Amino acid sequence: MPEAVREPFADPAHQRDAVALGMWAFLGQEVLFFGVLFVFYTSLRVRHPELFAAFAPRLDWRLATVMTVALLISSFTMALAVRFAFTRARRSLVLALSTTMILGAAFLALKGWEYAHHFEHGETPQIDLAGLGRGPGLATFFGVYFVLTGFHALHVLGGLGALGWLAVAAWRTPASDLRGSPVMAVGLYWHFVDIVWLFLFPALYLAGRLAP
Amino acid sequence: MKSWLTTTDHKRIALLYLGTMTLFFTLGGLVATVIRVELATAASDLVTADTYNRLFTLHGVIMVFFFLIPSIPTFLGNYLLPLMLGAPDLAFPRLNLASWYVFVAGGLLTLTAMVAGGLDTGWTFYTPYSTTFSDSHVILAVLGVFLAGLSSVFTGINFIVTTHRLRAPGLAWLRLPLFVWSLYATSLILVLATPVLAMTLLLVAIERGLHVGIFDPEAGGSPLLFQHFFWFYSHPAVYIMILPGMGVISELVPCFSRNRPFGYGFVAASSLAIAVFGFLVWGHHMFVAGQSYFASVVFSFLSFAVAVPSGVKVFSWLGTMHRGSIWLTTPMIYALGFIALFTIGGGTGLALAMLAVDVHLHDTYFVVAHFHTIMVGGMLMAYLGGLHFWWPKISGRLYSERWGRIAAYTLFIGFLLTFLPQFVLGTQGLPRRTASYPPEFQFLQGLSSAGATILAVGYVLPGVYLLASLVRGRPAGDNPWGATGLEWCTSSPPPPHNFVRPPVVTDDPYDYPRAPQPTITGVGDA
Amino acid sequence: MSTPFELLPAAASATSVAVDVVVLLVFAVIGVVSLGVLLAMVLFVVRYRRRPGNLTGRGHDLATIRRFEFTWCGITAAVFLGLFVLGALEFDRVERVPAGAEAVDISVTAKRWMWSFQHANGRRELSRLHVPAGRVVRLHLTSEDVIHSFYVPAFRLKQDVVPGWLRTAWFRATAPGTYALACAEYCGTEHALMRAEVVVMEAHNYDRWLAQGDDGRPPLAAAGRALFERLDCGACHETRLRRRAPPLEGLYGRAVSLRDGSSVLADDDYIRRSILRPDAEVVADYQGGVMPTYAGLVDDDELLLLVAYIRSLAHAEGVSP
Amino acid sequence: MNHESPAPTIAAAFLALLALLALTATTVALAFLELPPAVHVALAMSIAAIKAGLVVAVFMHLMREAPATRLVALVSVILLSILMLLVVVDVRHLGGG
Ligand code: HEA
Ligand code: HEA
Ligand code: HEC
Ligand code: CUA
Ligand SMILES: [Cu+2]
Repeated sequence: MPEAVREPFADPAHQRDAVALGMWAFLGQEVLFFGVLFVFYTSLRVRHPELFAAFAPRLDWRLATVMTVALLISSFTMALAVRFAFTRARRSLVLALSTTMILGAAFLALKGWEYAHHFEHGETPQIDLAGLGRGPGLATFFGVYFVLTGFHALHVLGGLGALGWLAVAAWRTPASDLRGSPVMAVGLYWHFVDIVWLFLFPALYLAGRLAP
Repeated sequence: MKSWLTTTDHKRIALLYLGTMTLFFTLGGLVATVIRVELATAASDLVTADTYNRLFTLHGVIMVFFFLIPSIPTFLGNYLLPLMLGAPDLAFPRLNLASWYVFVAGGLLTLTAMVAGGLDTGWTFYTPYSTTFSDSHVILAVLGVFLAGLSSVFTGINFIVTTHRLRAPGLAWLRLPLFVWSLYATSLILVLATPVLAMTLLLVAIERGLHVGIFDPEAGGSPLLFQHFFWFYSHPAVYIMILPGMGVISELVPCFSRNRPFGYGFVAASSLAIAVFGFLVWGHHMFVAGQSYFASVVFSFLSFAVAVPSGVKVFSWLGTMHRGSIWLTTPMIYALGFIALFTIGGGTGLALAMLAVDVHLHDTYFVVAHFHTIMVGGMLMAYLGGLHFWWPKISGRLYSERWGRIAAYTLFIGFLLTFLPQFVLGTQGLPRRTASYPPEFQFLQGLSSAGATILAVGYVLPGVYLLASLVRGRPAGDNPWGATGLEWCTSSPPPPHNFVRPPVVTDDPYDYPRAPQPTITGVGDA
Repeated sequence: MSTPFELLPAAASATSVAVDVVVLLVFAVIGVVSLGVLLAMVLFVVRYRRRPGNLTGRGHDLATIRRFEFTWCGITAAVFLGLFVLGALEFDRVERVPAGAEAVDISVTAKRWMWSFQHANGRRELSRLHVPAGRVVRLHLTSEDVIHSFYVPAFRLKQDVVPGWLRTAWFRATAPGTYALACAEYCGTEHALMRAEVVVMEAHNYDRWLAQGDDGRPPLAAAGRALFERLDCGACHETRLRRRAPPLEGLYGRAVSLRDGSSVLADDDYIRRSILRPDAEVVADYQGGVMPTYAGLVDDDELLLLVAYIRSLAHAEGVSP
Repeated sequence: MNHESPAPTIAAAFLALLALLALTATTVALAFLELPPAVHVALAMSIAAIKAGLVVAVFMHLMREAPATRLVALVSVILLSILMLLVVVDVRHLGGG
């Protein structure tokens, strides 16, 4: 991020604008990437509502609410980070980025804890390959659960990596050389990942109460 | 060597792609040759049925994901887009290089799968065969294709941003070359359809590797859901394959008719319309798969809707030739071949889009013939046409026009002989993907194999005389064809940052009546 | 070796001639359009060839272009609409399974890489299917492993067989003879060899064949009934206990209203689903969670029997609602 | 040089955060009410959509971006809706998808 404007662009505003467009195009493809998972979820929910009624109550909505709050706050601090990057407030930028990272890491830690808990209770997505006429059941529900939250968690992990890289770079860069575009790009990504969770939360954790 | 592997110059990256894809095409073509030899006789005598299944899968996967989808965009598009826009490079040059590396990595993974024992699912990866029953290397191959998709997404984003943000002063949207319009439409599909395939393939890998029941009917999943996802990508993907080709033809026909495009606005808009409507027709691959009756009717209807803009293109090309000054050079012969074969291929697509007809023809050789007519007869002709058209710009040399024509006619004849019989085979009811077949189909299959031999010769020829031109060809000059467009205003080959002085555009595109006359002599019929 | 010039295989079902007309029509349209395009190109290349005196094109004015483009769009759209309607109408005839009781019901099981058939009276056969000419044959198709596709070119009939689903298809053969049945969906190593024969016989011959091949196996519906009794489905579905469970008489082929307000057609697949996942679609006025799932207790073949039995109740008499 | 920040002011961001937290509380609370399932799903998904809209508009400053950028975002959402719609219709009709 400390480099000057990259070659094909004339000035930073031009570049920022291009980065924003590029990043939104990337997020557009992420929408469809996660979209597949949501269509998969919906299709299963329509055909087998009973699975959601039966197994969603096994998910801990309290924990998930805490995680939601953590992500929301991290989005807030991320927005601040972008602001600080553009106003070249270096210390605040590093602080905001670190807070975002801590919240994101907390989310992942809780998620890991939750996963461990499910595995302990045999709530795993693996289907029994040998069994004949297994039929949909616990494994089906936890299949959706793990696949959806797993892809989300991987994205959070990727976001954390990018944030770490930004924070280190900001730390090393003199304030006058700070550039907003990279922070903005990572910020957009982070907010997007947050949005995915905003849908996953009711879809999975509250579904047990929502289902008939 | 190192300067090539770390280059961020779009022109060099384009050539890296050209080299890589030529290798893939040769591999895919050699496999096709083995397929055709096997099919020359009714029994499966050359290779076993298992090997045959691996061969057509390899052929389909390589040709689609590692050749035809990236072909024109990553080679001609990469090379020409900044030139046509008057820009020094793509918006994100390093991303461009990264996408080549990702592409190569994907190719290597897929090839590893092939070497390790192959893949036998067909290029469609239908579940539950791919997830549960196949004992071939599905996961490796799927990850390879996933990477190829990622590379497509990067390229698409790069093109979109470049087209929006890096046009030369004065280059308004309605002054863009039609090739740029088609690349833009292609990029939209690349960015918005590819992720669906990417996720779907990852789900297949997860289901197979971790035994999570996603598409498995036994566990409440649905194989049809997989098909919905697959075709949601793969139908738009066929427009990824054809749109850039149409863009090339829209450059060639005006140039060699010395006419303005007939209905510039219609052609540009039809590219976008194809891209948008192309997203709405995927279910026409599932008419007999058990999708709902209602869905089938809707998808059939929309498939016809998407054909209207394709018709506009064909009509406009003809209109451009009308009252023109037609100069029958090698690129133009390819363009004419494209128009003829695209019409046949597209028309047979319409036959397949008719519900009752598809019930009979689905998954027969008719389908094989339909898509080869568009993809080989259409798109490959466009690719070769574009290659010949811009070769003087890229290499700075002229190739042998005489050999160019011989190759073009050879290809055309070889093509017809290979794939016309397959239409008949399909109509007679021969299912595809079979190593052996009842003897009554022997004659036509033999004809098809004979044609494939001619086709193969036709493909080897350009490789020879184009390479020879690098050594012995005459210098081409900046604008040998007397074409319009910013790429012809700079030297051949262009300097590192494309233009010595950034160009400013003041005119509408394709002002052929006033374009410079060609500098090539002794070519064509002038 | 049959001649290569026979474009379509001999038409042998009630729908195939009409399909052929549509096929030939669209081929003709494609032919005419393609030839037209080809001719236009040849004509232009000759007429407007580049030569001294014709070194630049003469173009068209915008108004002409616009008029022609719109006209062209209109014409193609009209032709396309016509083709679509033709295809869809005929599809309706091909797809919609006639519900009449006099149909011959045959259960078809696809597995890698063979077809097995079960007739109403329990007679089974492998890789060869006997059917009567002139009667509606209703097929009930399941797969034990991957997706296969039931394809009889002479009947212009194709239906994918998807594991986990029970599909239906129908035909009415017109002429006695032997016709090829192929698997059209790629299904692995011996996909190419997954072929069978459909032997169409005169109806009375078929009846005789069916009776004579009766190897003492109970008819499908009877076997289904026995299974029904063994599983004690009647504990709830017996007519007089109707308050616990919906009656199964007259169910097949009827629209069923569900608890959530929607309605579904009680076809093969619905009955299959009702047995395997009773709580996924709960019948209006009844409770979910009452009927146990039979997934894992009955296999694909047994499901076909139960479905056959419930199908046999489609026109059962004497049941007041 | 142009240093203008596209990001929201601290005050705006904070307000958005409060609204998001309030909506989260609402959606959790609603989940405990006795309502027909369809209403539940509709409520929960609408609230999620409103929250997403807030994030997009405030944190991601989409409204301040160029028209092309907004269009790209819109198109992706429309496409996803189409995929969702047609697949669900298919599932409802035949248990197909
Ligand atoms: C580049 C690739 C490409 C392109 C452009 C197309 C274009 C079209 N395709 Fe094709 N198709 C494939 C590649 C392609 N297809 C592949 C690979 C498969 C098989 C996949 C597999 O199963 O492995 C396939 C399969 C396929 C099927 C499924 C067949 C089956 O499995 O049963 C269908 C059915 O509707 C179909 C329809 C169409 C239609 C309507 C078009 C239209 O877009 C065509 C429109 C163009 C024209 C119509 C010509 C120009 C128009 C005019 C000149 C106007 C006047 C014309 C008339 C009045 C006829 N295609
Ligand atoms: C872009 C796509 C593309 C291209 C270009 C081709 C090109 C060709 N294809 Fe392919 N094909 C597919 C895409 C493509 N195909 C797909 C998607 C399938 C479906 C797979 C599936 O069912 O899963 C398929 C399936 C398919 C089948 C059906 C298999 C079956 O269903 O059983 C057949 C059979 O004839 C075939 C033949 C050919 C032939 C003869 C060519 C020829 O045009 C190839 C000609 C090229 C060469 C011969 C190579 C040229 C040689 C050189 C450059 C130098 C080499 C040197 C020497 C020979 C000395 N293809
Ligand atoms: C314990 C009671 C019980 C048993 C045993 C039982 N069912 Fe049911 N069945 C029900 C109830 C209650 C319903 C209605 C609610 C529902 O749809 O789930 C029902 C619904 C059905 C339906 C759908 C009927 C309709 O009108 O749409 C079918 C088909 C069916 N059962 C078949 C069977 C078969 C076959 C068996 C035995 C293998 C069986 N049932 C055993 C209680 C039972
Ligand atoms: Cu069974 Cu192909
Ligand atoms: Cu398609």
